Amino acid sequence: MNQEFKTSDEILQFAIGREQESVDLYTGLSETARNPEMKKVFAQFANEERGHKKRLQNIQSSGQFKFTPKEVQDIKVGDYLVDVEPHPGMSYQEALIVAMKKEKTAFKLYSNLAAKVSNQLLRSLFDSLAQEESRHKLRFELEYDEVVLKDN
Amino acid sequence: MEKIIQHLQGTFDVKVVKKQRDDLYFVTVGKEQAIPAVTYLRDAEGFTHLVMITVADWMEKGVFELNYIVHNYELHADISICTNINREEATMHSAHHLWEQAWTYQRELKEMYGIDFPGSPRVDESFNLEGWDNIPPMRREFDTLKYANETYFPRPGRETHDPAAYMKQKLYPDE
Amino acid sequence: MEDKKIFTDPDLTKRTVIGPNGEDITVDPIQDYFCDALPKKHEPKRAKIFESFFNWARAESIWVLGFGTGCGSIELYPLLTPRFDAYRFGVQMRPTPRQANLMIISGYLSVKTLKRAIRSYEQMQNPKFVMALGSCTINGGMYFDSYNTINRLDKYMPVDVYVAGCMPRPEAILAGFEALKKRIKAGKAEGANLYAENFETYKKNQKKIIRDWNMPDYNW
Amino acid sequence: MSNSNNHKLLIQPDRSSYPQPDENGKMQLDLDSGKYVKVWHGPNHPGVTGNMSLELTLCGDEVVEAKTHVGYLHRGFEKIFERRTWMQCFPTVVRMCVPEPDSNEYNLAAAMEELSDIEVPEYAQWMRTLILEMARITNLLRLLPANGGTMGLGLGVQWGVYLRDLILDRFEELTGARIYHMYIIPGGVRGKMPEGFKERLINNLNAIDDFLVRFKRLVIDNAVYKKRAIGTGYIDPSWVDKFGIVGPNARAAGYNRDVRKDNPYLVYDQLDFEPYIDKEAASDIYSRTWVRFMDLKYGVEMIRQILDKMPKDGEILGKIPNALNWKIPTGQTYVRSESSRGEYGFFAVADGSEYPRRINLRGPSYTHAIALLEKLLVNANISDVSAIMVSLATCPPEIER
Amino acid sequence: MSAPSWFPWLPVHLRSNDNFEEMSMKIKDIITPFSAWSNIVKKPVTVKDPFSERPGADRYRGFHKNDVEACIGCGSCEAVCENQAIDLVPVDGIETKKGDSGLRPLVDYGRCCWCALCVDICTTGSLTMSNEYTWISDDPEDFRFIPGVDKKPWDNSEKGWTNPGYSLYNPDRVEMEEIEPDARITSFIEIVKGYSKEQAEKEADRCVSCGICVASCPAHMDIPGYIKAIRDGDLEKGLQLLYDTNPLPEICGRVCTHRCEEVCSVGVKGDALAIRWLKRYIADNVPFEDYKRILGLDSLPEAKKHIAIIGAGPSGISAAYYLRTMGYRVTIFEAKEHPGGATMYGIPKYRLPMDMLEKEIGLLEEMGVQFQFNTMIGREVKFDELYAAYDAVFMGIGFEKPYLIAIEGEEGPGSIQAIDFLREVNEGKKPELGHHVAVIGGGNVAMDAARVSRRLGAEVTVLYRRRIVDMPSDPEEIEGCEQEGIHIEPQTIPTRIIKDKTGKVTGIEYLMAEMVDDPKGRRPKPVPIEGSENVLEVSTVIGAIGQEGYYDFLGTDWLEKLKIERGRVVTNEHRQTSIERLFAGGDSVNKTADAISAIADGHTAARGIDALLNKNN
Repeated sequence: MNQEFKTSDEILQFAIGREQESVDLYTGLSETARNPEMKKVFAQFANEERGHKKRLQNIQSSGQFKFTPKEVQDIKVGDYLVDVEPHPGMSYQEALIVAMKKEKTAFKLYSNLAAKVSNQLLRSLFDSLAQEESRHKLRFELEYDEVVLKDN
Repeated sequence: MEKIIQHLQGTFDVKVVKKQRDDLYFVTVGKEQAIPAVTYLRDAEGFTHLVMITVADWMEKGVFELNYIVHNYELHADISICTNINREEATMHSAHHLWEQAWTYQRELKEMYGIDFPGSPRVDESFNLEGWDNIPPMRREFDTLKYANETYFPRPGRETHDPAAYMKQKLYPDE
Repeated sequence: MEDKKIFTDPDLTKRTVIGPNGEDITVDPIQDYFCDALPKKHEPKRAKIFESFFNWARAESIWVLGFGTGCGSIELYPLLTPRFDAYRFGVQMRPTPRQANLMIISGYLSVKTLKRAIRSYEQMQNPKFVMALGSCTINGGMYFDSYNTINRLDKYMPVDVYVAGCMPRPEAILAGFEALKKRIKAGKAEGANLYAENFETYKKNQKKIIRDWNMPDYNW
Repeated sequence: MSNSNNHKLLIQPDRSSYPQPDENGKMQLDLDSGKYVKVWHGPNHPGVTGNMSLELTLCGDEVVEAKTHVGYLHRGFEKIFERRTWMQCFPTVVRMCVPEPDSNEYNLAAAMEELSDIEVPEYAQWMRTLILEMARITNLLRLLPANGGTMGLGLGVQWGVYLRDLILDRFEELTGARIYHMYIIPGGVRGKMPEGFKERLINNLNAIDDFLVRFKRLVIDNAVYKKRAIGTGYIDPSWVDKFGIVGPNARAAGYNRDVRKDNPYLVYDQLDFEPYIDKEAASDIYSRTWVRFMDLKYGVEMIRQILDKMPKDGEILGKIPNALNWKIPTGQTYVRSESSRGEYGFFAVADGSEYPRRINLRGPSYTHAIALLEKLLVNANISDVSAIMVSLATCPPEIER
Repeated sequence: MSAPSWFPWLPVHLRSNDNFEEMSMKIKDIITPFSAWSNIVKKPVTVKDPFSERPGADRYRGFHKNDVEACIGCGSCEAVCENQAIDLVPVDGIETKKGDSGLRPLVDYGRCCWCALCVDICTTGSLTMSNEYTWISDDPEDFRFIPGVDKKPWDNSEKGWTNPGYSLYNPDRVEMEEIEPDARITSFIEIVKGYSKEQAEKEADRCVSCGICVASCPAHMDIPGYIKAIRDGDLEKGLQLLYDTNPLPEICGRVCTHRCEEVCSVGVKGDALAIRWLKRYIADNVPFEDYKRILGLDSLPEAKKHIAIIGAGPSGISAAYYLRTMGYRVTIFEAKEHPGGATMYGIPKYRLPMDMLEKEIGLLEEMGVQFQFNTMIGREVKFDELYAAYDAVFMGIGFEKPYLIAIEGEEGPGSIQAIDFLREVNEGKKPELGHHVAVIGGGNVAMDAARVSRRLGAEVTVLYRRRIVDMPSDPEEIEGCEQEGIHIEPQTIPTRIIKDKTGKVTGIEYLMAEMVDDPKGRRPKPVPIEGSENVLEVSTVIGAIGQEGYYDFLGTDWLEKLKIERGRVVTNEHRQTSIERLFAGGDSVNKTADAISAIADGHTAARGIDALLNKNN
């Protein structure tokens, strides 16, 4: 992803594209999943991503956004887990791992883009997106810690 | 003391001898034998001091267990002559001729338990209760709490909760 | 009822006598001994200023009837000795109800004592007060389930002051006297009038438990 | 010798016109003849040791017949005991006799410990003996001057009750309450001796010692007291067994009746003391006052002895089962202790449940106040009636419980 | 010397000489009483101001004080009071929760005799007495108050009767002898030997029968009832009380997580009652032949309707027992060949011996419950046939599928899952462990795995991500582990399982962690510290981090209808699932995931089924 970004509009457009990508990914997974409960779980992930997309869209339309640099807790649950490639018979644990990994990659992407770009406005935009992604990752990690690692 | 107990067993048909302490024996004899046994102890064995005449109400067995406790000041020991008398028509021979204070005990037992001691002086006079119209109060079938709640007015406004039942009603009412 | 027989003189029985102008007069000598009239309410009729002065005088000289009805009366001994000295508060023990204006019910009240207590209370003169010591007078205390002691004193005689304690200490009784004084000075200590007003309820409650009532309804 | 001529009045009244008892001692009185006056030496009378009334039939100023009426303080203790578990009886039993509550506590504790064989630790036994002795001198401090009080000499009572109050302060410090200490719990006692308690108690004992000296001068050597006390209320020594007289009244009649010596309990066998016996068995009010005086004197020395001999520290409560569900196996026993008025016994019956089947108190006044007093008052002067009653130290709550 | 007769004031009848000496009226006797006048010079002893100068002694038993926070409303003060002066009343602002009945004592000073037995018996030491003694009022209704709630002037006086050194009940627990730690490691015999008759009665005597434990027991057993039955020596009544709410007292007597002992009021100051061991004492000491007579199982009403139960775990057995007593015909379908579910295959034999299982489950066979072993739903029998053929179905399948540790190198021979490991051991096999085993996880399953592998001769280390205090397993289990030489490494996060070329596990790499508290206030979360790697040489890794449900056997169309949320079946208060005639219970439904909650679910479901079927016809 070495495409240079000049305007904030481009960046937002790119982010919305990525959100739409993950929405399609989850909706696909929810159709193929054999276990009905997993269907519901993926459907819920999907419309969570839609929420993110909608938020980016109204940032784009209103043109202004506020960015408060709040340090988001990172409990690094997902860092050492083995990657899982999505397959229809996934269990809830695997679904959470997939979601965590995806959010982590998105976070890494935005943070090194923010480092590369020079314009101050654009960097703060990228940082806010990165922060947004890390908050999603935290939500999945907390869920994993609560449900899967109950006894550990 | 064992010698005295043997004498007692020899002269009267002693049913049960229970040694509570080495200076306290409970000797159960028949109803007719009680007063003669006490007289024998007083005159022949030196048990000159009548400690008390008292009663234990065994409602389940339907008997009053009458106890004459006598004390010997030389041996510093007590013997209690116990005898079971029927609860319904409770009468007992009077012992007022043995000791001067015996009639007081018998008067109280008549009022409190309804045991009649024919011939005992002033046995029918009221001892503790004035104008009592109920059954003798110390009998076990007399329920003192019920009587107190009916006769004297307990102050209203008191109700308690059992912790277990209250927690059930609060935390898991329908289970 | 055999006690009554001993008291009465042979010639005390009711009899009818022919009067001077020929009509019959029934003579009941017993009336000479007992008066059956019921107590009346005596409203304080003096002017306010005088009345408060009288109340002050009554409050400062409380004469207690020396009748220890219950176990609390053993704590009245120290009040008479120099150590707690109730005399400096104007409190003094009097042997007869005629000269007393405060009756201390010092704990539980058995039926037999209640009869004597009622009689003594009724013989006391009008501004009379009652102090109840201990928990037995409030709700039966330790003998709430006994067949011979009353549970609530206010059912049998009007009570002015309650002192808590299972046997209140001498200092608590002295504090009780202070509280009684305040109540008298405030003019609220109208126990006698209260007794006269609902005389029937008091008498009904008393007669419910004192069955051999061989004295007049109100002992003047 | 009959009681009347013993009353050494210089001029004996002419008794010929007075009714004489018939051959078996019964008085034949014709009450309707108007020669007699019936007087109630009633429950409300300063000269009475508690609520007990005497129905006196007087001929002139001499009592011809006396009947004791009790029941004014009857609370039905033995009935409410049957509704309380064994441990719940412990606070109830202390209310039985007001002037000396601790004998009740000890008797109940001893009965329960004997029936369910619990061993009381050494320190607790010493503390119990100390409490019983302190209770004895508390009651004697009220009773001894009362003898003078009934003859109008109230000053002794003022001194006595003041000193009694000092001892009550010590009780309050040690046990947490003034009169009803509830300290001797079945199984042991409820607290250790607070520091500084021993010194304060010894000061009080010294105060009592010089009270004794002053009291002897005030009452015992008092001419008026001697004149009235000597000779009145004479108990014939032969009556002691017939009426079951115990305690100081029997010791005044020359008999050695003291449970602490006869059947020693607690740690009395480790204490050396000698109960005072009136050798020439004068056995009248004066001699009984003497016996009580010496009791008080020896009582004070006994407490000093206990304070020296008792162990400094130790366990206060033995192994007792859970107080809420303490079941005592079936059995019955009679335990006794020496209260200031004589042998004070408990007859306790247990039927294996949590509730006592029967607890019956044998108080010394049961015989003194009714059978003995009614016999003593015959031919006594009306002014001596309350003196005789107080000299017998009757305490009505023991009689009717 | 005698007074001369000319004394003018001597009364006439005393004048004649002869009687005067007898009267010993000496001059000294007339003078000495005047010595009392010497008191005039003495200082008066009057107490100047009796109202403030004489406070109660340090130990004085005055008016009550109560520390309302410490008080748990257990009511033992009300039980000991002989005047019934104390009532337990609800207080607004104090809500009822587990371990606190929410009631507070109201003291009626129209009854109290200030004996302080309530202070001595108070299990939490919250009720004390101040040394205040003056309370005067002209209204008798005043003399009732809730100490600590109604503000009173003596609320903060320090002096007064506080809880003295002794206590009216025995706070220490009766010692239960167990096998020595070093003897335990060599065998699988049961560690806890059980109470003798005299020990049990002594322990049962400590109970103050307050009943606070009943609410925190998931099955709400009548614990004070059967402890009283032990005290009275009436074990038959005790057994009836047990079976009213719990058909597996032997199992619960050994492996229950005894939440009741955590809230036992005696345990606040002393040791809690050994409720679990007392329950076991009853079940051990009633001869099995009399069970049917005592529980009235001989004449059961027959064959109204027919119920199917999937899974013979504790919830299935409990549902079967109660349905059978209600008169239904019950068939249990069990996938494995022995009944018992997690209690059979999950719990090792040194905690729960085999004969206890057979004894209890054997009772069900005698009651006429048919068992069909080795019949897994979805394999031998289809769920839709079952649902159609039976009037109602109860599903108690528990959590079969273990969560993977999901770290690198987890697959392959060296690392196994704790549930499979424990099942093999219980089936009698002896899996090869090597010299050192690492167990990942901190729950009861992890503890069992560790202690079983210890018994198979291996060195054991337990790696747990959080602190020891967060470990969900029983404190006794952790203590048992330490006694048996198993050391526990808290705050360690496994990152990689190291294998040699042949694929054999040689070690496990883990990071240390530091605790970070959770924004929503839940348990603090361990966060790995970068660079704090260290390695532990182990021959086997056993994963025991948790299990999840496995419902695929129902088939997709039933799964559509069944509402599942985060791995657990959603049920209403009758344990009825979203499918009308299907009830569910046990680990797959409740959060607490232990035997007693499973039994409680079975009982609730049985009542739910009964209500449903009666409502229908």
